[in-house]
Amino acid sequence: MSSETNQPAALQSAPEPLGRDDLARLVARDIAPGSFVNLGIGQPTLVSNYLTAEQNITLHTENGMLGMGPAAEGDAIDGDLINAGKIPVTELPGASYFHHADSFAIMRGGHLDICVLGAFQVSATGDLANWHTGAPGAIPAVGGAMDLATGAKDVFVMMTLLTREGASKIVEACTYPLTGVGCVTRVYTDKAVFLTGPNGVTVRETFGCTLAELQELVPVPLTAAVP
Amino acid sequence: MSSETNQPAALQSAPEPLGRDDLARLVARDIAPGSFVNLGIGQPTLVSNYLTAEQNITLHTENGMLGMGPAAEGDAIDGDLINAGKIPVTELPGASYFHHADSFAIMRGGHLDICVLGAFQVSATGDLANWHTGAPGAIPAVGGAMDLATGAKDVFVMMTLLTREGASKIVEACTYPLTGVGCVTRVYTDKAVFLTGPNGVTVRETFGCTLAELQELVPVPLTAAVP
Amino acid sequence: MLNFVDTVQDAVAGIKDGSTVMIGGFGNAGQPFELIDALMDCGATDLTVVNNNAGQGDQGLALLIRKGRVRKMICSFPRQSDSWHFDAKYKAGEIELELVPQGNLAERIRAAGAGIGGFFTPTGYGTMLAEGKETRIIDGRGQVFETPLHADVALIKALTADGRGNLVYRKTARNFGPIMAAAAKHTIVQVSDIVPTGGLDPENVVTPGIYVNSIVKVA
Amino acid sequence: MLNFVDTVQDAVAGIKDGSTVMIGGFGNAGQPFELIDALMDCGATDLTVVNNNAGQGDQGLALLIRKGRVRKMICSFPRQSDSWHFDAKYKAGEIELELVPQGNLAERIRAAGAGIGGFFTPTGYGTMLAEGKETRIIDGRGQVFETPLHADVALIKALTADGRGNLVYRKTARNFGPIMAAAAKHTIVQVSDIVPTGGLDPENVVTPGIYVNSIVKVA
Repeated sequence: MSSETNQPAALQSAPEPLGRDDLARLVARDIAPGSFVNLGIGQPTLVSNYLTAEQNITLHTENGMLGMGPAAEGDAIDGDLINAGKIPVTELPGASYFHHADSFAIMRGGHLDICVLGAFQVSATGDLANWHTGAPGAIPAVGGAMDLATGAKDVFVMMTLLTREGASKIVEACTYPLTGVGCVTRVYTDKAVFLTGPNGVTVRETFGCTLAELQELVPVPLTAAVP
Repeated sequence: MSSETNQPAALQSAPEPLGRDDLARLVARDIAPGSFVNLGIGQPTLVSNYLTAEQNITLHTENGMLGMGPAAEGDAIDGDLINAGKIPVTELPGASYFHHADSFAIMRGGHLDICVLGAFQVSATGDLANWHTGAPGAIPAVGGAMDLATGAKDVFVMMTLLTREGASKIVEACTYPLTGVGCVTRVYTDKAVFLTGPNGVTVRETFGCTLAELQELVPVPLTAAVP
Repeated sequence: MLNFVDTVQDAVAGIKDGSTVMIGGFGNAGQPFELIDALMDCGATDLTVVNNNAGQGDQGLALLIRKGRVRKMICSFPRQSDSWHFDAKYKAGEIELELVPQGNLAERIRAAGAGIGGFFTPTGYGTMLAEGKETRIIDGRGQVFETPLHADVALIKALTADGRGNLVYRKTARNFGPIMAAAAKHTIVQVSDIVPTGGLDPENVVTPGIYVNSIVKVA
Repeated sequence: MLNFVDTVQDAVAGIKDGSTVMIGGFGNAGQPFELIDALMDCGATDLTVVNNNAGQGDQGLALLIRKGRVRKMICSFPRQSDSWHFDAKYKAGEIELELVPQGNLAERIRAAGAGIGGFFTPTGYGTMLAEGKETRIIDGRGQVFETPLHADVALIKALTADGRGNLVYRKTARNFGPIMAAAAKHTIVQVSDIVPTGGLDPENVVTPGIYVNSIVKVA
């Protein structure tokens, strides 16, 4: 395939790679109004900074709450009101509390519209590896990652496209231990937004590179997404 | 075996067969203080009339309540507050409401100390038949009977010993469709109290008959229970 | 997506022929009569209905059955003193019955909402209601494999909703409402009262709004 | 049988060596520190502990682990920035770890309380945490068979108990308390407040008293 046929003029939507905050802003903008969303620990938490009141998004935290508000500060800090990262948070009007089995029933029963997770690797068919390096001596810890990966209607990943060593985190098959099989639907990276699924990887937009340049970095076939 | 060896002097505890109310009084007296109890529809409901405040019994109704009080009368009748027999009831202090899955989790998880059920037949090993005659054309209806039979720590049956035709309802093997296998621990009848289990049937007390006379009526081997 | 609709007719308008419809209530407590009446008027037919019973007297689910809209009942206790409409249809061979022990019914509905693919339970083991089902012995007890019970639509009744669709119920009318709300693709709720968001204590919400799609206030 | 006891020492006195002990809490929220301290003082050892984590900092479960009382942890998230006592024991090979996805942990605890013999779930399918486990394809999805998680004792923290042992919790400190109370043979609860029977609204009770054995008020 020539890069011409692969690169509609509109595909490159930013002249430079996106920073973490710009990426979070983009993810936030892509969340449909009225959605119920779980934001994973770490980079995905940034997304909450860019959700607007008009979007009317309800945030879920797996330790037993819908309607989670921003991080708590000062006198609002309450040890009984924390998020899945064990950070003190606040409660919005219309919130609800429930126990752990009920909370995970929300996740596992397919009721969350979107979860946003970090990742070590995502495969061409949407396999996710984000919980364990598998290194000898590493202490594994999984938390709710597997439940989110298999339970949410859409699983968005946020990550840099490349490791510090320059290897693509989008791979033909994950070498790290899997979190879930074929579960990721969309990958937001500093260089591009990828759509993943049973038919392989398509590119929705690129940031500071052409599709051909992106293809140089990523070891799986890329095509432009049909808008 | 001679009837002498089978009939300790103390076994006959009443000179006449017991009526329904006397039987209900006996069952009520046998329920340990502090127990959580489910009383089935029909004859078992009578037991509630004889529970004392000192016994501190908590009644469960499978349609979603612990702490059920007596039947409601007059202005206390509330269509939203009914028991499993769909009779309006009342709420005692310390009651709680829950949904159906949580209510049956109480039953199925082995948390009820005792349920008291009616029966068509009980087998020598404690099989219970109480939900369906199996007659051609009969419309079956099971409700919570199977959950109670398999879930409660002790399953007490209340019934007349004989059918209208004079046949024993304690049988070698049930001919009616089963409700549960090996679940009945005790059978209260007008003529005797039987203990059932994997080792067969023992008799705790008789009403208006000797053990030998009782044995004439019941087609499974009976022995006196060790007090 | 949550919608507050003005009439029960609007609430049920999207229900298609052939749908599986869960209807809350145990006897008449918690039964959403007005939504059922609207379902009757909207004409949807060939329905599979999940309810604990198969209708009482001459109202609600009983009428839906009498009018021949229900192809199949999934329930635990169809036969009652006043279940004459079901009884007649059943004896005429005009309605299918899947009889489920009440606890299995509740747990199967709960499993659907919770994403469970199936579970083993001692209830029903060794009985005719387990015939043809997979069984296994677990920790010395015979157990039966039961599957989740999903629905296209749930019609339930609650006491109060807030602006987020959070629900609370009243006494034993709670019964199947919370688990059916979670098991259906589209949950329609009739309530006695709607309060502004923030009007329900977050500690006391029984059904979180995530499980609710349409709310209609019924006087 | 429900007992109100005067001290945390009395509350935990019956816990035997080798017990499986569920401990409520997610991080520090809902963690019953005073009961854990009493468990430490009572000397029970060779414990299997079920908790979401494996202790934080230098208190509660972390100390119990440091003192070598815990033979095995069943948890979802042992490794944290301040899990140094667990980390050291694990690297020294002095503690066994059963790592369970958090939702499977919750559902297995719930299954024990609800009398479920086992269930299939998509969570973990195709991952190393499903290795050696039974799997099956249900409705096109790979699923893993998971078993109930029972305990001898649960130590949990609630906000308020009434005279019947009914409990309510506070915010996200509710977490594992309700399901652990149902899964353990003997449930011990520390509360901030005890009110007379009738002092909790029956609509708002989260854990019914049937699941509670011992209650101790902790100032």
